[in-house]
Amino acid sequence: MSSDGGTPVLAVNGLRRAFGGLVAVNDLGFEVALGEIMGLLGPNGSGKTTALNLMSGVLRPDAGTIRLMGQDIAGLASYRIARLGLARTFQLVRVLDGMDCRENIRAGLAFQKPHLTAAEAELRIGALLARVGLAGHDQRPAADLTYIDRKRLELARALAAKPRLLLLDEWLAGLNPSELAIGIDLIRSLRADGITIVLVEHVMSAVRALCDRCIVMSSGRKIAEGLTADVLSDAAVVKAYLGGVAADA
Amino acid sequence: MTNAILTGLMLGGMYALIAMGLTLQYGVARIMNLSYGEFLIAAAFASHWLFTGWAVSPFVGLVLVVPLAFVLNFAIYKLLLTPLVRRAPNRDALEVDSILATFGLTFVIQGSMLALFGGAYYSYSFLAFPVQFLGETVAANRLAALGITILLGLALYLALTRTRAGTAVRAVAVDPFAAQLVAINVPQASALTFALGGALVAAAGVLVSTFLTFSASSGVVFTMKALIVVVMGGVGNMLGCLVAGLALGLSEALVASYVDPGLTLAVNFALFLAVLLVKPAGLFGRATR
Amino acid sequence: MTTFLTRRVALLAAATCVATLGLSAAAEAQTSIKIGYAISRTGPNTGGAAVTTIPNYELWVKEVNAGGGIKLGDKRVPIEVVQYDDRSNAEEAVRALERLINQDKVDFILPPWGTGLNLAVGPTLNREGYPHLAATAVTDRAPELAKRWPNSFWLLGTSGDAAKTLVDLLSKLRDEKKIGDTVAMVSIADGFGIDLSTAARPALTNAKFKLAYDKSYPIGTQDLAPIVNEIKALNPDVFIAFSYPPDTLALTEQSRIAGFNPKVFYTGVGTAFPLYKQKFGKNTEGVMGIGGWSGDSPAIKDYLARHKASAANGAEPDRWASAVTYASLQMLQQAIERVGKVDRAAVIKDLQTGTFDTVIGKVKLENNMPTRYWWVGQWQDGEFYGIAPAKNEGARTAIVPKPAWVAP
Amino acid sequence: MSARIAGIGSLALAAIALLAFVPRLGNAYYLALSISLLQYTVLATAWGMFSGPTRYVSLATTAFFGVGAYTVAVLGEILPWPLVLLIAAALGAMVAGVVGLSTLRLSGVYFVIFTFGLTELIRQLVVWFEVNKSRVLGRYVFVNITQADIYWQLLALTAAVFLLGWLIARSRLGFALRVIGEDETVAKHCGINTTFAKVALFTISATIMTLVGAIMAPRWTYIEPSIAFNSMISFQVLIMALLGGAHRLWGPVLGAIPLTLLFELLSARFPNTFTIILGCIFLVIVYMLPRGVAGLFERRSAPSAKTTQRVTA
Repeated sequence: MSSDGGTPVLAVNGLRRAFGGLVAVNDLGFEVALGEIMGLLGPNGSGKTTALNLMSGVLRPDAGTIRLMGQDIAGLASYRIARLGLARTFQLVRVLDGMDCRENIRAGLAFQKPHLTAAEAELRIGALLARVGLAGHDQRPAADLTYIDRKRLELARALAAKPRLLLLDEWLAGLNPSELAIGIDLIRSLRADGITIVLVEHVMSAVRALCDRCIVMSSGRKIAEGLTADVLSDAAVVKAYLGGVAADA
Repeated sequence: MTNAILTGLMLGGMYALIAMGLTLQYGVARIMNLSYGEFLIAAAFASHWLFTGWAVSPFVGLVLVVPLAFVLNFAIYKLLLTPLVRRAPNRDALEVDSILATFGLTFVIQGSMLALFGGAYYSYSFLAFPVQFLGETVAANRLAALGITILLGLALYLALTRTRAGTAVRAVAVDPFAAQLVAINVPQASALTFALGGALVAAAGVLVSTFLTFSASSGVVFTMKALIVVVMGGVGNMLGCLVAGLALGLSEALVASYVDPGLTLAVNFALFLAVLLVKPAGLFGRATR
Repeated sequence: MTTFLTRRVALLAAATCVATLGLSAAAEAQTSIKIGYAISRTGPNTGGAAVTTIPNYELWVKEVNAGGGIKLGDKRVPIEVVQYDDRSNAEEAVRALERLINQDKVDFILPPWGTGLNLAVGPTLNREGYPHLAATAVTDRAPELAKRWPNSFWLLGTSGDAAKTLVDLLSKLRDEKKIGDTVAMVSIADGFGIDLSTAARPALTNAKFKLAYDKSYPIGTQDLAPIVNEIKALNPDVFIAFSYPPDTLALTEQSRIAGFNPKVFYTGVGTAFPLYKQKFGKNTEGVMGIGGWSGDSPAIKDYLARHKASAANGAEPDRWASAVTYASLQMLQQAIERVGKVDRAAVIKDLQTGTFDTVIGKVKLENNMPTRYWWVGQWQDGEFYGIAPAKNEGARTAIVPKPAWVAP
Repeated sequence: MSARIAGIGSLALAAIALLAFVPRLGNAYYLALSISLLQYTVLATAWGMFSGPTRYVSLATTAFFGVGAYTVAVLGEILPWPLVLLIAAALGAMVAGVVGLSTLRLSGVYFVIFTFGLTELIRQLVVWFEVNKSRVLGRYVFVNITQADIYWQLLALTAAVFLLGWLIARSRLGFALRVIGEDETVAKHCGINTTFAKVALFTISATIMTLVGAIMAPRWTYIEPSIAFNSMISFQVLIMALLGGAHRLWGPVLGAIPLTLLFELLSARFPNTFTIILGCIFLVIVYMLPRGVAGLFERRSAPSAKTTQRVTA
């Protein structure tokens, strides 16, 4: 539970979604407070991505509520949720390959209300490029970027919307150690801007470094919740991972 | 009532027969073959030529035409379509390229048939006598075609579900990339499936020629009918093909008998559209793509 | 840049196109008569054009040129042909004609196949003053169109006339107690079928026939069994189908299989096709259909032989519009020869007023339309004879009731 | 930037002004050919406006073209011409709106065949209505519109289409469509109401097609469903647009014009073997121009091979 009172940025309650006979998310509930970075952990297939998809409107929940700043967004169309201040990145990085870097970021802000003037927008795009470390890449086609730069661009696009809540789906996966350090710093700096983050991640060092609290899912259910250090040493959690990713912890 | 249903079943069986080859070609080999109907008509001409010129029964013709079509389609896939498959980065691109290429092929085949046979209508009589079936009088050739359709469908179903090659084909249909990972030779499987589809449409052409009047330019009718059945049933799904074909045939016969023959095709299309609105991936299609 | 580029490409391409055309369209003295036509070699009209129109155009050109050509004054000049494919498309047909007229500068134009296309090219031929001998169009507006476009000649008549003649024949048969008064009628949902059924419906009712069945079916219907079965259950005396070739064959086949054998069995376009005889053989006996010709006339017998000798695969002509088409070409030739030069206005005038000697007998047009048509024919002994109107020369007596179907 | 726009604008105006004189050449064939070129230019461009960015391959061109032509067939002799055009456009937009809302959730070939089925359904319903209710099939249109009038209307429509396309491309809607074409999921998460954007563009594109049908109809005197709803139009337009390159506003035109001329040239030189030669040329083009004709004109700085091919799709 968030300790500082006030409306949580995200409050999920009784969330459920089944595909045929398989219940991918089962009675999931948690809250994320303003400015918090919350880890969403669990082995592959435990329902993390489904949960993200439910929150961001890709899927409709069978039951349950999802409140963003107090407003129920369960079952709303993705674009409405996005306009209410939820942005996300994708497990397999998705940038707009046929466009250059500026255009990619413009896509993130052009459809948010209130609309910016062209000059304001260009200013903000420039700032975002610098922020994620892509300064000077303005006209570069997204398809030509390296893997880490694609990740940076995707993040910049998500940030362009000035989100209140940011869902990062394994954003740090596949980075080499030095890139990882840069990535962790970047995410940490977001918190300073007052962005609340839900982080789905397998890289345990990053989870330790970034997350205030974590919840752990297994077979669609929440099996643990609490402060990061406590959760990661929880016996049930270790068992769920079966020495898999936990070994790298 | 029995009569309308029986007529509908025979018609639906014919639709399913026409569509079976395409569901393989499109569902597995990922080739959106616009020249499909032309292959059907070519087989019909072959059968007509064998029957009227050499008194070869279409059943024997089947044995001659079908393997020939298999080889021909295999060659077409290898020579014409493989370059497209190679250069296409994704399924959408291949779809567009195959539409364009097979559209060109349509002209070539149709033009050749026009040059060989002219534009006139063709028709011949084979097994054109009444038989009693379930207490109703039906045409022997249509009944025979239905029987062969069922046999072909059954054989295909067993081949797809009970053999190694069939399993490989189904794996390619679901996910060519993953199939590659489990050591399936995807290009080979695709080529063979495309050829198999071509063989099936040739069989359909031979059978259909025994009771329908056709001409060198009637191919497009069959292409579109086949596409509708395939899409309605769910791409790449044999059972879907059968169910969709029967549904269309039955609705057509029932509407003709009990409502108004003028509305048969309208009802057909309405049924098709309705199915897609409720199930955007067809009756048996996978929900997401 | 965009628009500019586009135009440049267009102009370039257009220039190339024009250059190519220009070569073939060199002006010349009257050493030949240039005749152009656009015909459906692809698309849905192909079947009709390939049976009825193309072989006759080719036969005629071949025969005329073999005889030295068309006589202009005291010399004969050969026919030179320019032909296009209209792809069964009205827009293509119109454009092809405009091209024949303006680029190829043809002297005369032969019309396309079918009612729709003939109507589509009507205004163009009228504007440019070319004679328009429509031999494959059946429309109720024919008299009106002939007035609107005095250069147009509607040789196949009106659907109203066709329906009326058929009903008159039926009334006569009923008076002779050869048939009862229940009629079942189906029609294809296309211009031809609807025009005819719309005309036949009141005619039948006025003649006190009972219409037991009256429905239409769409083009492309694959199985007509439900219709035949339903009609068979009603047991009518007369079966009328205003159908197109594929359905004509399918309806006949289905009726034979269902054992539906009314006293009068009448089907539409395609009954008079050689394919019909080829497919049904002895079973054609007694089948009535639209069209017909004087099968006993020597001119027709001779025409049939020549057609068979000339056409690809020895194909026979159909027994309706084929002969009319050929006759229209003979009329054109005779009109040109009487005028003696390529004077289209004079040729039109001659067509309006002259008398012509053709394979279908002497033809004299009134208000740009013939006075005699064959509307009902019947297969008798392997030939499709005209039986109505009975006043036509060479009309045979109808065989009623139709003999039973035999096993093939 | 604005100087360039002004330059292009004045060039375009000059071109249109020049083209407006084609009927004055006094050659009915050139006029007819120009009409044909304009017809396919507008249809293919309108097709590309929707299908280019969204990558939905539509076979419904004929449906809208036919609705336009049939509106003229029914109302052409009764109402004044501008009103007829207005009604046609409104009908087209209405049909497109309904169809768009109900079908755009279909993807890939399902959408392709759906649009084909829709065309046939509309045609069958028109036939059924005419047969059973009005009891005429095939209507005569005797309206006082000359070939030159048709040409000028089409020319005006062409200009309007390119202007509209240019404006849309510069608008937020145009940008939204590009994003949708790149990745629809991303588009949604960027706050784009993808359904609205697609339906809006589908409707605009369909309205233009309907107008083409309406403008062309007086050319034929006689209209029946098989003429108005000729499914070859759908195929031809699709092929032209894809061949030209549907990903650019000016791409389809590069397919429409050469193909129209090619058809014309071949049907004249080789009336009997026309189809075979056409097919062969077609195959050659497909293999030689994987990115459409527009690909030949595009800037050399085109990104890596991977992207370039995606754009073609």
